[in-house]
Amino acid sequence: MLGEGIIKGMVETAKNFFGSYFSAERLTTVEYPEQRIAPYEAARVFPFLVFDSKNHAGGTDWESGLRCVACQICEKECPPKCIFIEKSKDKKPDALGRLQFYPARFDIDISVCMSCQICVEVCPFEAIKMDTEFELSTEDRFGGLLLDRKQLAKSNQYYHQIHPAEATGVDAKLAAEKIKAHAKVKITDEAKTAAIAGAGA
Amino acid sequence: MKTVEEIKAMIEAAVPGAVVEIVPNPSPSGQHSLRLAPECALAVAKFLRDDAELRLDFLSNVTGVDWPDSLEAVYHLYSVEKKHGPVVIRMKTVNRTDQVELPSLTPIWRSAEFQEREIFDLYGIIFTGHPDLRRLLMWEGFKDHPMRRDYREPDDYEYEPTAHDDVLKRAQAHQVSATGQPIPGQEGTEDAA
Amino acid sequence: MIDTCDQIFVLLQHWLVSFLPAAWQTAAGVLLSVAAIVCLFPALFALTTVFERKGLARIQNRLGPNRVGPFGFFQPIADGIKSLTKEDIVPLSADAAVHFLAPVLLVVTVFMGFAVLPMGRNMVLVDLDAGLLFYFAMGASSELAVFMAGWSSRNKYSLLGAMRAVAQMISYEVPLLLSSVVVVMITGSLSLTKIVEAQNHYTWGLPHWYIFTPWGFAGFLMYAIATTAETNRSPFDLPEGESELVAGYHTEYSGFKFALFFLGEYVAMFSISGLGTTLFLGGWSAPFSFLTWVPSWIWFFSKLMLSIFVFIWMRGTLPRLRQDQLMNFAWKFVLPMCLLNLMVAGLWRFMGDGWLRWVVCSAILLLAYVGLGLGEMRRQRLGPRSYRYAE
Amino acid sequence: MSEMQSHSAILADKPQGWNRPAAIEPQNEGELLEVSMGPHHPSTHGVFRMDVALDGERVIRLKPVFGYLHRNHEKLAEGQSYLASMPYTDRLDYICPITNNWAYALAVEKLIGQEVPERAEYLRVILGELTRYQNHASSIGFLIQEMGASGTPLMYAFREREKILDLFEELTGARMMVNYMRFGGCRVDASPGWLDRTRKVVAGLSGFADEFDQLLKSNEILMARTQGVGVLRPELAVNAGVTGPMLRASGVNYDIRKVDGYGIYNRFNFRVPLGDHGDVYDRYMIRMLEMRESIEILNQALREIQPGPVMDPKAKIRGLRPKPGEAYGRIEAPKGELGFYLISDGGPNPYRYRVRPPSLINLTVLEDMCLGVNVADVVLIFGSVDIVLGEVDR
Repeated sequence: MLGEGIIKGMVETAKNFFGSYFSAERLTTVEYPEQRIAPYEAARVFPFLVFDSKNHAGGTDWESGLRCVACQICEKECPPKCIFIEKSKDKKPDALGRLQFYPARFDIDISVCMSCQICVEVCPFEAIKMDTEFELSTEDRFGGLLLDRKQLAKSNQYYHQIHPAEATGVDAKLAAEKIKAHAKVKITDEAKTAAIAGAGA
Repeated sequence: MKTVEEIKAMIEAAVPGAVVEIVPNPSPSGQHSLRLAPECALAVAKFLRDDAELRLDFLSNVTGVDWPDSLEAVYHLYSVEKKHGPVVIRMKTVNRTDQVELPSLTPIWRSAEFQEREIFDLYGIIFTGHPDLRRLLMWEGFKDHPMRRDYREPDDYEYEPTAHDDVLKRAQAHQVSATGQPIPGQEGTEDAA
Repeated sequence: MIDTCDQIFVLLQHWLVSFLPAAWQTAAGVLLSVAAIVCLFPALFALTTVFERKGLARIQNRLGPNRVGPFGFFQPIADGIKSLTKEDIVPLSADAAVHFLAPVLLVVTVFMGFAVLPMGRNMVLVDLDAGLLFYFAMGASSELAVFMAGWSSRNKYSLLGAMRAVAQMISYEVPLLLSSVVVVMITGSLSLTKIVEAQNHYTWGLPHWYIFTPWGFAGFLMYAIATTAETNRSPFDLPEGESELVAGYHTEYSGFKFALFFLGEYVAMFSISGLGTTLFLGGWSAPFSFLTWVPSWIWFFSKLMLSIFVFIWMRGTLPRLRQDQLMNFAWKFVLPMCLLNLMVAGLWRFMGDGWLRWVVCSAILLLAYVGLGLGEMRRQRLGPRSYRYAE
Repeated sequence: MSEMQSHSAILADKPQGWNRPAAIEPQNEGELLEVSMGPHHPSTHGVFRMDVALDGERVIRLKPVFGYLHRNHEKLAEGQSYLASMPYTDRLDYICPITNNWAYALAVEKLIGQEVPERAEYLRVILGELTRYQNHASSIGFLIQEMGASGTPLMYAFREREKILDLFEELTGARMMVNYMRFGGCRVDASPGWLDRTRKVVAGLSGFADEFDQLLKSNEILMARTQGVGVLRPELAVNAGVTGPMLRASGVNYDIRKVDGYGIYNRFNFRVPLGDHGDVYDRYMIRMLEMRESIEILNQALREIQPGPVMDPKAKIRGLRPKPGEAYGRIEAPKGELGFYLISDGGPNPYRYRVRPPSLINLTVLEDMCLGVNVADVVLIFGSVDIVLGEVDR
């Protein structure tokens, strides 16, 4: 009434005016290119393909280390259909030494991708994970935003870097699977050698 | 809250000549519905709204459904005053092509106004008695009804680099027919590699 | 030394002019002053835009422009280059001649007002006897420019904005004049130099500014309200209310013409604040007698910038009124208060010295303010409300 | 409640067409000024258009035009699995993605009869109320912005929203497109550290509400602009399906959190504020008061939350094939009743997927409220409806 509401408001804005010089609570701006906030561990931007370099002598040999076996579940589940996979004709040994298909072509169109993480959730092989890199603008709208499998492949170490807790859990799970698989392989190998031996005999 | 059987009995007692059929819903939600004959729907709706016991004064949701043999409009009713619901009523058209009229319930519940317009727009059900039946989401002059299951998307959507298979073929064909030029970067080279 | 500082611009002008033959000296002196004004105020405008943007930003807990130059202070240069190089679009159906003339007319009339403003001791371009009258005559003609802009654009939003602007500016012209008349009544002169001189006295070290009298304070408040409306500043920025009219009367202006509108608006703000300073805040006189050694023009410009700051502050806080409320406010509140203030000023004049006139005048004005305000709020059924809860 | 009963009694013998907007006669001679406000008008919250006919500055006719952001969300959902629609629901009302997730998850859970673990319910309530708080704060900010306050309240609201979005990001990985809920729980669990940070943010929220009140509540200009403007009668509000704060501002006591008690809302102690005038000021104040009630709920939920699983281990994420049937699930989203209606034919994709968008249906009465008012009030009334075009056009 009678202008005191206006004066109250003016006092409030004055408080904020001076407050913004003294209180970090009020002035929350982060001046982006110079200042950055570290991304949260849960942050997700676009997917990438994990490869295990540890298990291979090369270390940088992304192609043979890819965990992806081209099962195409993510392609089917992807809501905006931004993943395109072509299955290989031949098979290669995977990290566990089993013969698997591999993706002859694995494209993600990040101009279509909506960072929903569903591909990560549905992947049974822990092969696709979310990156935290977000500065991906290019001048080429068509080619530059269509990432092929070489651009998508990132090492497991990188995965550990950006999502440490999650990656550790994944590693433990894979290791457990590996032990199980090895046990199985051993059994089958033994059976095989026995069979071979049997055949030889 | 009354069961659908009770409501059916109430309707039949109150509205002479009303044809009501119970449509059971086998899902765990247990929201069974009442199918009304279009001729009596307006009278039944008025009864449902004004009846002292039911007082379904709030029409929450109107949905169009495209069944293989007919189109359907589903109405979810609640009562703001008695705080119960939902009562689901539905109406079916005779077929999907030429006899697609249903009575509009907008005179009873104003909230049907935009939703029935939307169904008219996307499904092509003609609501007779609607005060302002125009397309809602598509533009005027648009042909066809996009939510129908046999709707075929036009080929002239914006080109996306990951288009593949038949989508890519259609996009390429459209691009060539429209501009005489193939789509840049997708002339088939990458596919070959 | 103090005098030299105080009169530095006057001396500089005399010195420069003295190089010319005597017959040309008057004309050259005027030209020089005009040039000074025409350079100074756009420069001040540039500075103010930065201050406004930074101030508003701080009010809103942001940083504001800080990329161009140190602390973003070269921002207006970038803005200027941008508006100069932008395409000048004239709508096809617009009246091209009027469309072109409108911003020019606005800027010219706005600058004319500075002719009679005393910006320091002896620093006035033309010391007209009827300076105040001349000022208001010039100020009123800027309405024409605004209407020309809105009309010639052939845009519905522009037209609505222009109609609003004209209605608003004409309505507030009346309280603006009436609130200034009290000063003329007391001073007995229309000359702005004389008005300042009349305020340049001190009692116990405190100045005799008119704002420190009941009628002067009321007059100043009314004047401030009227100027805000007259310059189309928030909360009276309806003619360009961007939330409903896109940009009001200058919707169809781009490039440098738009910049001219922008310039005109700000320079009008300076000039009308300068007039308010002259009328109520003692013009170039110092706020305390022991500060009289500070050059007079510094005081004038500090007071000017202070009022600009208040403009910015209000803009950062207040939402805008509606057209009919704005008119109601002008005719049913500000105008009666102004008229009453005229009577109070007369009373003040004839009651002679003494404490009684202070009490009587303040009481009348305060009662009228509360009565009118409450009456208006009640008539429109406005007020705080209480709410019920359902469990 | 007395008001409600009386309105229902009136309703029965209303004349035909009582719920249609009343025609307004122009006062001036001559042509009407036809203005197309939008789709690129500064205050239409995106790409909304109103065909307005003005007599002077008085609105004689107003027809909303939709569809500029139409992407046929429902059709997309019918072409993909139940799970794949979840991230799309984020994009309906992109100011409050959490509640969209919740409504969809609730509908699917009803369809398949899925139970949700208690901790997940608590997390849903916490996130949902945070969403409500930030939605109301920014919608008030937008409203005052449309009144011409150079965005100051909006920036304050965004300052606060920032803190809430930071919490969302830390938990879900994204600030707005959270994609957080699943059928039978939530995607990830909240760490104790997250809950502590949330408690800290919630402790600061009421201070912000006080600041907002200080800035706006008693401002005379705001009162003059909003009181008595855009009045919506309760009987029309109910009949036109208006929900959310807008309905309660008209004095109708209908909050789905209370009525349905979905999730675990009946465990919390909170009140439903009601307005008596149904004008823009009431809508603004109801939002303010609901923000304070949200803080109450948040405090209770953050106190009571217990450790436990956030996902039903039996819940199926991929390859969900509900039995044939249908379900309508609804929640009290910040903007009103958000419902999802799903029909399953037993396949992996929904046969019919329908969103009941509160933003669109609340706009039904826009014309009724706007006829006869000044054009400046149109943007105000429109702002007080609080819509998001992503949800209106879907």
